[in-house]
Amino acid sequence: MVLPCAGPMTSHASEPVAPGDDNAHFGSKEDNLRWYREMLRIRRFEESAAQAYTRGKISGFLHLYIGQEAIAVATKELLQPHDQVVAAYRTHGFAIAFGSAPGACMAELYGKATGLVGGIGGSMHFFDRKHQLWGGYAIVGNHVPVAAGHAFAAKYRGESGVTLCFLGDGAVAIGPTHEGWTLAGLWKLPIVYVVENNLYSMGTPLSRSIPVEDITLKAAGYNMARERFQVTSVAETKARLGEAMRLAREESRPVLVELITYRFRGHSMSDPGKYRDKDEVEAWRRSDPMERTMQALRRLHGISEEELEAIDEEVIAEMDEAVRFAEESPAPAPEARFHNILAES
Amino acid sequence: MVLPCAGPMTSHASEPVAPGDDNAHFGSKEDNLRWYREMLRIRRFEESAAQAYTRGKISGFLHLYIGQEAIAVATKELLQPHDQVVAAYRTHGFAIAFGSAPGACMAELYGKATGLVGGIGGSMHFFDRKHQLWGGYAIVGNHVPVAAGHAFAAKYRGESGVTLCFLGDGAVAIGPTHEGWTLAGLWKLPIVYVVENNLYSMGTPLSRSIPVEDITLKAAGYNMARERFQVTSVAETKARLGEAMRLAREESRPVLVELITYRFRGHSMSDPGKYRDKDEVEAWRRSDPMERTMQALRRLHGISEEELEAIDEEVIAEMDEAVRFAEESPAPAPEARFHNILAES
Amino acid sequence: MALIQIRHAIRDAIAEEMARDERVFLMGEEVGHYNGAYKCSEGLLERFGERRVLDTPIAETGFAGVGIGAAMCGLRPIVEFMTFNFSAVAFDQILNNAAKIRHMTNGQFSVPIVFRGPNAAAHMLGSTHSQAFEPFYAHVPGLIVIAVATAYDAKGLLKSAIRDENPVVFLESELMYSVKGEVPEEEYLIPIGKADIKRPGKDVTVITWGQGVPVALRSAELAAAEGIDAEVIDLRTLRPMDTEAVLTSVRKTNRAVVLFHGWPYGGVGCEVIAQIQEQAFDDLDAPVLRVCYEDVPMPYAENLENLVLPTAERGLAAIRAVTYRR
Amino acid sequence: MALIQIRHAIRDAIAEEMARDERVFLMGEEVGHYNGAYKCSEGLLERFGERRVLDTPIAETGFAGVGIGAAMCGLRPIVEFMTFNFSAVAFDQILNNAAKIRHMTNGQFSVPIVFRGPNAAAHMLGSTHSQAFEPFYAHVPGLIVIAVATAYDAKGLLKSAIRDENPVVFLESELMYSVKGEVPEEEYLIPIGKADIKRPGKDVTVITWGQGVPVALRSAELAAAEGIDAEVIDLRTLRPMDTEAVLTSVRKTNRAVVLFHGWPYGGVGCEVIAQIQEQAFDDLDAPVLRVCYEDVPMPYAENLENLVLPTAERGLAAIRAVTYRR
Ligand SMILES: Cc1ncc(C[n+]2csc(CCOP(=O)(O)OP(=O)(O)O)c2C)c(N)n1
Ligand SMILES: Cc1ncc(C[n+]2csc(CCOP(=O)(O)OP(=O)(O)O)c2C)c(N)n1
Ligand SMILES: [Mg+2]
Ligand SMILES: [Mg+2]
Repeated sequence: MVLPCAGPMTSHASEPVAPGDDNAHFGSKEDNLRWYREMLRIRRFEESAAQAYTRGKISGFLHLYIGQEAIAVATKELLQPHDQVVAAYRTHGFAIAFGSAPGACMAELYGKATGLVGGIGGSMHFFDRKHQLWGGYAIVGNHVPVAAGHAFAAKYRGESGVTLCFLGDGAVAIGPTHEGWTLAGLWKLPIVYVVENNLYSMGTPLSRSIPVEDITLKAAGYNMARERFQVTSVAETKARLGEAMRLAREESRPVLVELITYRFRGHSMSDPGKYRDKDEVEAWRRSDPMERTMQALRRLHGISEEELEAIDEEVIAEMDEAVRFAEESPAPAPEARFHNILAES
Repeated sequence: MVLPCAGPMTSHASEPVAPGDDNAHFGSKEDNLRWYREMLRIRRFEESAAQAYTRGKISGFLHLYIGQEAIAVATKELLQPHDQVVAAYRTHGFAIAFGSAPGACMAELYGKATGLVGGIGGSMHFFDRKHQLWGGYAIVGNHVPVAAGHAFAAKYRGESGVTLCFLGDGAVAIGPTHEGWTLAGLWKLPIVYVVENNLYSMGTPLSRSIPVEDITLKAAGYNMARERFQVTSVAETKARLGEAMRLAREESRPVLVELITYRFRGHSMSDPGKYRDKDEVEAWRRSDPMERTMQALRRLHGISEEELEAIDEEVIAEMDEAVRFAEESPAPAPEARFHNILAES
Repeated sequence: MALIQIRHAIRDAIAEEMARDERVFLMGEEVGHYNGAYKCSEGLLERFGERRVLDTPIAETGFAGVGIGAAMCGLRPIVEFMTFNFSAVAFDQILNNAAKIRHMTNGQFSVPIVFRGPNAAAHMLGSTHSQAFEPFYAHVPGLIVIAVATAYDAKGLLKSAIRDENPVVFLESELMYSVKGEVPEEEYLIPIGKADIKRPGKDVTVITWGQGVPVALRSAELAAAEGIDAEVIDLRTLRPMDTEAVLTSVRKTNRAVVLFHGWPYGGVGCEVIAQIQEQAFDDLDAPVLRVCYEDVPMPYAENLENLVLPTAERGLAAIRAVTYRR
Repeated sequence: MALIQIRHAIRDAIAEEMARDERVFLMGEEVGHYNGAYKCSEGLLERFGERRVLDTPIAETGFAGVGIGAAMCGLRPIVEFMTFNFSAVAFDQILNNAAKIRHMTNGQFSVPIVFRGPNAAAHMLGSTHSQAFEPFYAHVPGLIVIAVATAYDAKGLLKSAIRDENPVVFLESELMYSVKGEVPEEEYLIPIGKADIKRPGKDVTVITWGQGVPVALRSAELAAAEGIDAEVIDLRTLRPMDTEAVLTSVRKTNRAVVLFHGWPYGGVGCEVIAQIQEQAFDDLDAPVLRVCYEDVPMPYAENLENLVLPTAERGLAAIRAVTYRR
């Protein structure tokens, strides 16, 4: 007898959760203030980058993180010293949240010598080793086994570090992802694979990229633990992602986490985003974690408009300064193109 | 909350089923006689090939199908005219069962002009289009998306054909398999993926190649229907595989079937098989479908030793003739090496 | 003649062949609803429907393999790689299946498929997104490799590629999709395997293809200003190579430069050089020089990228060197 | 000096480096319990245990990627491809990760990894299992590519490769694993990037590597019998190439043949030719000829395979041609 598959495909149209006033989703006043500021820093950084792109100061592909900020902010607070984060090409938010200087990030986008990787990588290849951002990979899925390799090294050495590997919903279909997950499961590596499911890979909705709506249905096939929820607040994301990291760290086993989220801008700056209608984007805006945190600050913690304004002004000033730094930084020296191709032995 | 994965890994040590005298597993006398003869044809072909290899007549890699014959025999009886079978490099059994001339098969192993593919492919690249054996692929897993392409073509044209794609347990870990399954699930292709789980990929037991023991736990992640059982008879294999094919054909959807089976010889002729102990092999010999069919013929249908002997003699004569044909066939003409590289337009 | 962009020449070639032959279909990432990442398939989904214009997931090995399997059944898939950089994850399908199935099956199957998409550097895409893939594919017997540089060639050669019984790797150029060129209103085909003299000349032969073509032509203009008359040969088909066209020119000019987008080591450029020195040894008055990428992964920064890329000035310097001017 | 097989030279190199450096580990299909498909890791699992000798599933992209990720953390993985044919499914990992991570991260990370295994044709394995991969890897900046032909070179170069900070593609030969050669008892290293004169001579230079080496040496013997004194240069490191060694020899002999296992179009052979004609143009008395595979996928049948492969006789014919004998 042929069994029907365990999780039959249901409708693909993910609807945003309308989280209402569930206060449990929020933190203390200090938490919310900090989270709000951090999310805002990312958003303002991205907006500055977008403007610079429009002014022709930045070139190549520029993928913005607007809408997904809560994930990077929650992650930052969960990182322990030996942990590392590996991600794809939508990584500015991680860098900003983890403590990379916004000036160095902006300078990278400008292709300047002072950039995060000396202007060699650009937006798609952010690496900031000391701030625990270990890439920055632009070929979809090819970082998934590499991240398993970091977890492998930790286990090999008996260290306690956990690797967090972020990938897009679009990266689930590709073979290297499958092989990385297979080895992580087989060798019980201390790694958390986080699928940032923002419902689209470029213009392709999930329903046209994989045969199931719930990506964590795949976890069983890799002997991974699993977790899945919509990102509506830093608090909840931190709690649930933290639990996944604890499992990976303490039991040395891989965990698959699917975070349902939304990007408010196009795939990259060159994408007008015609494949989504306004109503859809508007619906998701109502559950924008940053916006909701701001509402919470207002309603739960009595933060005034003026205080919020002041935060924004500080953040804008920081990002203006980052832009100034990038603008004024020198281009890489001509010889730089011959550096770091091979190590000199 | 992090959920434990649906199918936790259990012990990996697959034990052969001891099928007892379950007569339901067998067919009519005619069926069993036919099946027995067909399995024996495959086995004797393989034994002849092994001898020729030992005598230095065959070179390269030679992977024998001894122990798994019931699968090819059941498959043959399920094929409809527009169906096709795609497999890896352990394919002699399919060719013999499907009706390829044993002489042409043997000549291929000898690298002769009269071979199945003119002596160009050898053991690992058997193709016999008109007998529905569409390869013959020697890079593990790279036929899995190709087979999906055959199913795609049938659907594109509105034809009723089903593709059967066989792969080894060792091919489950590799990326192309995942991508082929993803597209088959996404596009609801009429295809049955059959994993011939003979417990080992070369010397590697399943427990060291994927993180789960039940391969069909993966089906949910691809929205495939699933089926899993140990091959102990042609009758049961035919019934259950037939049901999977029906589902693929009538509902145009992919099905994942795991067949637990065993190869009695080494991975290839150069493998002494030191990684398995005698007891294990002996235990599996007791549930050898060919042996069991012979017992059934004796016990259920009263076939005498002499009749069995006579069948064997006929089969051996057929295979001796195949060897003679191969020996006496000419090598390919020197110009053959320039043929079929590009089509002449 | 209509003046159209290369992207539209490509789209028109696909549309005409799809209209002509029910077996032709297009698949790839974003080719349908998005109309193509670089709009080379604009309007095709609307015109031909989801059955024949398929958006794929990001699974290059998967859809390349599906294309190959479908081609074996007699369909004629056009598989778009969003850029050829992403064909690296499908390398085995092209190397071991597309290129070998006819051979391996002793002619029982053919694989009439076209793999197409933009190749080589665009502008500031960094090292993973700026690679020229012809060295990897032109090396392999069983494949046809084409690189186009004009709207006319793109349309005529793509139509031939779609009709060809063999697997074709068809290299386009992101930098050049917007470049316009004249294309006849009536149908035409360009035969595979024929180079084209893009500029006749007598003093030196510049062999080029793909994104190299406009650079080589500018080099030739610069050289003309110095009184050097360069002949620019666009190979168009890289495998099989039109060696005769190259040799004929070199036997006339006695000097050659190979100018292309790609790394220097090995590859198509070196094949051209090996052929020339082997078959026109006594005709050569100077070594054949290469003008191409510097031997480094492509940096992102604009100033560095510009230094790495082949330029008209570097082309001119090589032309001067082989003609012993300065 | 001990006379040992190349497979044991490889095993000893691995064992010595593993004993010396806790960061070194070996992974690949069947390298552990099975002792290696070609027994290049015999006894290593027993000696070093499962932590440092890892059997992998058939997932070349997966374990190449794990190796790269581990190398970035400071470990020193040795990744065995059962044969290099199977590296095609991991091509992107080598091209876009191993080769580029140092560059892409502006030196924040290095990738000290060795990818090793047998390369090129063995005996009657058919088209998918008989390919030479150096053209694909030697083309790529960021990689080091080595091919060895003797036990001495295998041991000394593999040890250097394991200690090197860079990603190394290390090509061995199934046909030659059993070939014995002398290897010193005491430890030694051979520097990467240095060619080796395997036979000195004055009339013609034969440049070769890997499986080509014994063929070239036999060609040289045949030539010697005709009074032609051939110098055989084994490149050993293909990238970076020891161009100086080649040029020095060619400047002396004025004639060259490139003999190797692999397809003709592009690749390492053409790079050698391009370098020679560019840098020793005036020293050349004849075109440089290639002796290699015919430009076809490898057929299985023995007689056909023998026709496709480069032989000592074909080497001799080329030597005669460039020395204008007959
Ligand atoms: C192997 C490969 N194929 C195609 C691309 C082109 N590409 C870049 S991003 C992208 C979409 C990825 O979507 P997803 O993984 O969901 O990430 P998101 O952009 O939503 O963050 C595509 C198709 C690529 N970089 N690599
Ligand atoms: C990509 C790739 N890697 C490695 C190999 C070498 N190889 C050939 S068969 C095999 C084992 C496959 O085992 P399985 O899939 O279980 O099939 P079985 O031999 O048991 O029928 C291996 C490792 C290959 N052919 N292709
Ligand atoms: Mg996405
Ligand atoms: Mg198996």
